Amino acid sequence: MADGSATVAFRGNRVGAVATATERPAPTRILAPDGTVPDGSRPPLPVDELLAAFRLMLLSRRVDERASNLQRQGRLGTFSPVHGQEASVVGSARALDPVRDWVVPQYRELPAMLRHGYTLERFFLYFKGNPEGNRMPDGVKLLPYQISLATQLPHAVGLAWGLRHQGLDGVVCVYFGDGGSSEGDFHEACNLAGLRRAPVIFLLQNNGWAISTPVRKQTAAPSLASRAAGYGFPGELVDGDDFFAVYDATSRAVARARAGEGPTLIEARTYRMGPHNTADDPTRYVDPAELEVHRALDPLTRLRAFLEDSGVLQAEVEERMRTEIEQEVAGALAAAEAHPGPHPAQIFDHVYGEEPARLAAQRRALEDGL
Amino acid sequence: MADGSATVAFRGNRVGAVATATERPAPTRILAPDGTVPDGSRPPLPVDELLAAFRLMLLSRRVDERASNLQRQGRLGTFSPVHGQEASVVGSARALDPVRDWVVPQYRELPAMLRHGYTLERFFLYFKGNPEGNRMPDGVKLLPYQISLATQLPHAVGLAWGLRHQGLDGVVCVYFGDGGSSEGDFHEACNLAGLRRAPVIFLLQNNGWAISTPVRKQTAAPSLASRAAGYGFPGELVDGDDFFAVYDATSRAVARARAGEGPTLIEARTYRMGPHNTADDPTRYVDPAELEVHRALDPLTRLRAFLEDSGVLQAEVEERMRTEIEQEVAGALAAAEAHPGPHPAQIFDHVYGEEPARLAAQRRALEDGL
Amino acid sequence: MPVLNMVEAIRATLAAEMTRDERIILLGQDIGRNGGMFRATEGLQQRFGEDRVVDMPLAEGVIVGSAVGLACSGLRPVPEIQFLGFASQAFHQLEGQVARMRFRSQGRFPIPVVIRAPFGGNVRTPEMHSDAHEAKYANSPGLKVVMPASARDAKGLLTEAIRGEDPVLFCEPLRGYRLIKDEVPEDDYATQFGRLRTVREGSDVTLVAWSAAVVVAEQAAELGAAEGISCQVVDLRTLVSLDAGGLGEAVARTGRAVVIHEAPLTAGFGAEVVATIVEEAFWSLTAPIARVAAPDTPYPISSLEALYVPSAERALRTIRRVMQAG
Amino acid sequence: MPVLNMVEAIRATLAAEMTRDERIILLGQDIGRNGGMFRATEGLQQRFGEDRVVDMPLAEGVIVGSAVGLACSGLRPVPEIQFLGFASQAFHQLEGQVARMRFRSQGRFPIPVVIRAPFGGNVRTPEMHSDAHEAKYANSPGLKVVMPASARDAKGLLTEAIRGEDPVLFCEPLRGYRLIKDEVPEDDYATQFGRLRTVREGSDVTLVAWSAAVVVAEQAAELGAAEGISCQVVDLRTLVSLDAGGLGEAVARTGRAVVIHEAPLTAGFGAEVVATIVEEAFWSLTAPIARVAAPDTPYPISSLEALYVPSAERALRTIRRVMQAG
Ligand SMILES: Cc1ncc(C[n+]2csc(CCOP(=O)(O)OP(=O)(O)O)c2C)c(N)n1
Ligand SMILES: Cc1ncc(C[n+]2csc(CCOP(=O)(O)OP(=O)(O)O)c2C)c(N)n1
Ligand SMILES: [Mg+2]
Ligand SMILES: [Mg+2]
Repeated sequence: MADGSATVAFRGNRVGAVATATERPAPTRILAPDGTVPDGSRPPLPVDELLAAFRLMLLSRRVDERASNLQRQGRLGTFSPVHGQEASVVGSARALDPVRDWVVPQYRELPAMLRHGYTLERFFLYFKGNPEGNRMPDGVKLLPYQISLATQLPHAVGLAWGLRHQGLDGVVCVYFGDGGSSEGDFHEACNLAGLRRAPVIFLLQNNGWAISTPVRKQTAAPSLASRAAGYGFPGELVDGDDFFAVYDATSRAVARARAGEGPTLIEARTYRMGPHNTADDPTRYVDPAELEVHRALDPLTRLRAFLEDSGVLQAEVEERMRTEIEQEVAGALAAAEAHPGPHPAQIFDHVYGEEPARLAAQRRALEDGL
Repeated sequence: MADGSATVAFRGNRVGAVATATERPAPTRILAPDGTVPDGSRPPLPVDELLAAFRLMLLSRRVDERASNLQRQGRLGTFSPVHGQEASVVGSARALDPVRDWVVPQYRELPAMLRHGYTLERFFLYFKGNPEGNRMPDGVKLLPYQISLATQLPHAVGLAWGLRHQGLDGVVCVYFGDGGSSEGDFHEACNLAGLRRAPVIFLLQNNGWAISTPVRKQTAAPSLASRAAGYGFPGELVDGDDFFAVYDATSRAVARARAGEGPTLIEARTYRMGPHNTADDPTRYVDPAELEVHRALDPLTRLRAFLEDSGVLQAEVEERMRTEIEQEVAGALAAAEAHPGPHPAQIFDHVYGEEPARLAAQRRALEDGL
Repeated sequence: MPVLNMVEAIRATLAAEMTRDERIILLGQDIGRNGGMFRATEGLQQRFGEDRVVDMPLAEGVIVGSAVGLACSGLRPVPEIQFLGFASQAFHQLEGQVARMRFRSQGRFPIPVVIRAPFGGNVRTPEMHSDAHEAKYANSPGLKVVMPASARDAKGLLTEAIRGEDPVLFCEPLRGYRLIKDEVPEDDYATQFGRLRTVREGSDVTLVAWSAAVVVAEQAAELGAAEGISCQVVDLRTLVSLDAGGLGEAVARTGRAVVIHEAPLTAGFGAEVVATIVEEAFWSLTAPIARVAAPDTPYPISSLEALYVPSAERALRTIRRVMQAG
Repeated sequence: MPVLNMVEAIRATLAAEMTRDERIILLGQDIGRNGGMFRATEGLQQRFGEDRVVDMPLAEGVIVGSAVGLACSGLRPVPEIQFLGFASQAFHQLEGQVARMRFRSQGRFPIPVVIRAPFGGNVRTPEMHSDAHEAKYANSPGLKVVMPASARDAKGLLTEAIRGEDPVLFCEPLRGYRLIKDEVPEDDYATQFGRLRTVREGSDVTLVAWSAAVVVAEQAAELGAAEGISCQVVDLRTLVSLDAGGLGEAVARTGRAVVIHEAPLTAGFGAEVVATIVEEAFWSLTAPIARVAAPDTPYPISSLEALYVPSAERALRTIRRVMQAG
């Protein structure tokens, strides 16, 4: 050891311990982009379930169009379309049981909220600037829209933990995006969920964008699902434009959670086909060629092809659905537009359960000033 | 498809995509607890490096004892001993080049700071309540102590990125604990580091405890090193009581970072042998049997055994080191005690570069009041 | 009536409320086996089990954020933040979530969450442990901010907080945990928010304070008495809800006011007290209202903190000045 | 002199400073190709490259926190927080780190970081985008808080902020980005902090405001003039450093004061303004100082915001009341 300057490399049982992750894993897929099921398995869903799911996707697409038009006419505020993410949202939402499970939304999951008991009327109310639109109907297991990205993740974990604490068998599915996954709240929530084996599903919709920021500028991770390993629970990457893949992954996650096995992180890789919201101009930053690629993967077209091929969906059936949807949307809009609108003093309502004297005085002053 | 209610499970290319992590990986180890190198390789370090490292570990242990005594006598404030973590701190610090690399400490890494150019005198000053003790000597590449856990991680990433931006080849080594790894700052910092390929080493000392919280209540992750995969860079789990394993892992991380290959997360699994700090009473929560297990893995004893067996260290050499250390500590303490102590108006110094008028008035008022 | 110190009063109240209401669960760092840094939860995990006294990972954001979800599930969590300074890590969850979920959901999701957090100076803690951040939270509508200065009030106000429907930031004075001792009734009582407490009667000047600064105000009043200055001392107790009327009346009685607090001067809650007095009692003022606060610098290292935190002597100098004015 | 709106003035200043000083780099969400939500950084990435105009991941904490490290490395980062409300996610890095690193390191590490963040109401944004949080940062020693109300000042104050050695929270009025337009000198100038600007002379009452509320104050002054009330309007421009002396002098000239701001009343910065006026100009006051602020509720949904944000009409009612007092 006298000439300890030798430079041979160390050897140790290094191999098992080094975690590298450079391979980009392929998402789980059941339904091919052309609507076929390559491995020949028959997705085990009842026909009515398939039609209900398809209808909800159709409705979502239609609301996007309608609401975008209304926004342009100044009849509605800025909102964020679901366009392109219908399989991801509907596939996950329909794997939940609205009677006992909870949905914790971000702001781009309207069909999941509708499926859970939210109403289109409230949707229109909300985007017309009526706070009532963010009050979920009593008994409906839904938290309100969340504007502050990723802050709902700790809520979802607490909610799931609380259900379990009370011996309830509900599961919580919380939605967020590739952008939100960079926030510290994501990490803290996942870590706590792992510790408490909370019955929560982290439904990460990786739609390629956070406003104008592409996901490659959001993270160097080859997959976001891979992060689950660092919290001691499974993560799964699925093709988010494949209704079946999302439905299946969510169903398994629900089963795990219900059985007390804890959380799952699902990364649904999808694509935001529209603008970030109606105030955004994606032509400033989206490569049209990339958009074309994704247009060919449209989740709605894909599911339709499958349903038509399997004989579940006929042209007339879809036509009938469209007519119904049209009426539903028109009815909800009319109801929202007929709504008296918020009373000014509503600014003061629901701030506290027991209103401080100063706030009561401010309320009176406002009312006097009107 | 008419009776779509069949319940056969989906099949898909699920296998590659599901990330589960339940196996508890074994840390990389070079030096066995008895001081032998099982695979027979000769650690490639020069004798003087080995002796310097051993001496620094010895010094650290001695400062812990001295400072704990002084604290009990009321001559020093509350501080956090390194005891048990010497291999982890010294092994990593000595793999850095103080001329170009930076150390970003938490608060339990005194030997790393000393090696980088901090002085024992300042250490005593700081814990005697003199703010000068937290001013790193000019030119020394060290940030001050950080009390707010994990907040230094984003700083380290920014620092590393800034060095690279300016074409400098420095590497930043940032220290933090198993507790700190639960903070959102950890996640946000790692993610940014991966994106910018910042030359930073995240040196996570998993010492088993965050005050009274055992690591099993901190996270359900089988290893904290595994989290690196979720940020697109390597993570490595090493035996933190093995000087060589830590030194080696850090050296390789430095080489990677220097070569522009980006960050590394190193989890050094070690054990806090002493109290959290001098105000803490670990007998309230530490199982004595667990402590005994770790006493047998003492990093200092382990390195000493290796050095003695290899003929690098003789009893007289260690004796001489101890004498020198005793003098060094006594000298530093005497210098700190001879220090005039902070001037009251020092409260106002260094708050701003350009002092607001109101603050200047407050300064005058304080001086008048004295 | 038994004499308790503040930490004993808090511990006893937590135990009593947990016994009364199964929905209450405690969350925090080191609150279980270790009983909390200051023993506020000592013995509670043994008594109520690991499911109701939960050691949390080191992440303030999710300690507060998960409490929001626990509340939505029907529970009444009482999270502890180890030191108020570290509530900054949870600031977005506190001001944006805890405070607003009821409003956002138009009443569907009340958040009956009480966040306990100690703070305050002269206990030789490192940086950030002593910071007085109350003004930031008082400017966060939807939250209530409660700052007891006596053991009796600690019990009454904590009881009220826990039984109420609104989220409360409940700040406890570190230095007072053991030093503040007084008679605490054994019976069940809750102290209404929005009512200040007159700690000492006096006719020349009104000293306004909260939390540990009330003790400083009392000491200053003693010193003043020795010089023939008669100081009234009022303890605000709750910053939100603020007892604006009571404050105005108290100051109207003396015509002079001095506010004392531990936070830095600029935009500290003392400013709100002055503004409220101006609104409520302007015409009775016979001298400018003065503030005694920490300077506009970060909390300093231990050896300098005695100069930083307002002392009775410093308060007295200001009281003298106010008495000479006008 | 060219007339610019505020966002143009800010963009031009960023470009000029980046040209002058290579150490300046911009960080933020969507600031590159997209040019920022409000086009404040439009074209800058093309001009200065991706290394100096950096699109950041969606994590405010590390946008601010990495700026601390970048500053320690010798650079001068100018991070943008997309909306001031989301700076809450970075609150611990702002008040605990950006503000204190110089102090903690005893001068070794100055943090010349300018955090730009828009805020303010009546632009129909969703929750949290409009929140006026300035008081929380003004109560965070070590930070300076700057709030321009004109394009000319936006240039001068931003230049001063970027060239200075201290961390600055630079708040930009969302509604003013395009609506506020004025003459901006082309030459190189920096506007010193700590000096208020007299926007309008007047003799009956002094209106004190900052940021977009200055426009409201000016409108209220117009309305007042129509009724024969002569309003002086002052723009504080920088809350820290506060021009306490200038404020006292301005109010002393009229004897009456009304403060107008967008934040909720309780513990808003208006309280500090009142307290400062009391300290500086008490003897010249002929009526209680009044505050016109948002109510103590969270920022409401768009259809209600016009009632929430102080308007000229609301300010006028208060001005009348103050004129009738005394
Ligand atoms: C904490 C926070 N920071 C910034 C914003 C502004 N903002 C709104 S949406 C958005 C992008 C979100 O991207 P992602 O999470 O991927 O969701 P997506 O919009 O793609 O559904 C940003 C930056 C916000 N709402 N909250
Ligand atoms: C943000 C924050 N929260 C809480 C604390 C209080 N605290 C100080 S040390 C500590 C435990 C730290 O554990 P770890 O990160 O594992 O480091 P170790 O002490 O083991 O070296 C806690 C909770 C703090 N300093 N900062
Ligand atoms: Mg996205
Ligand atoms: Mg530890």
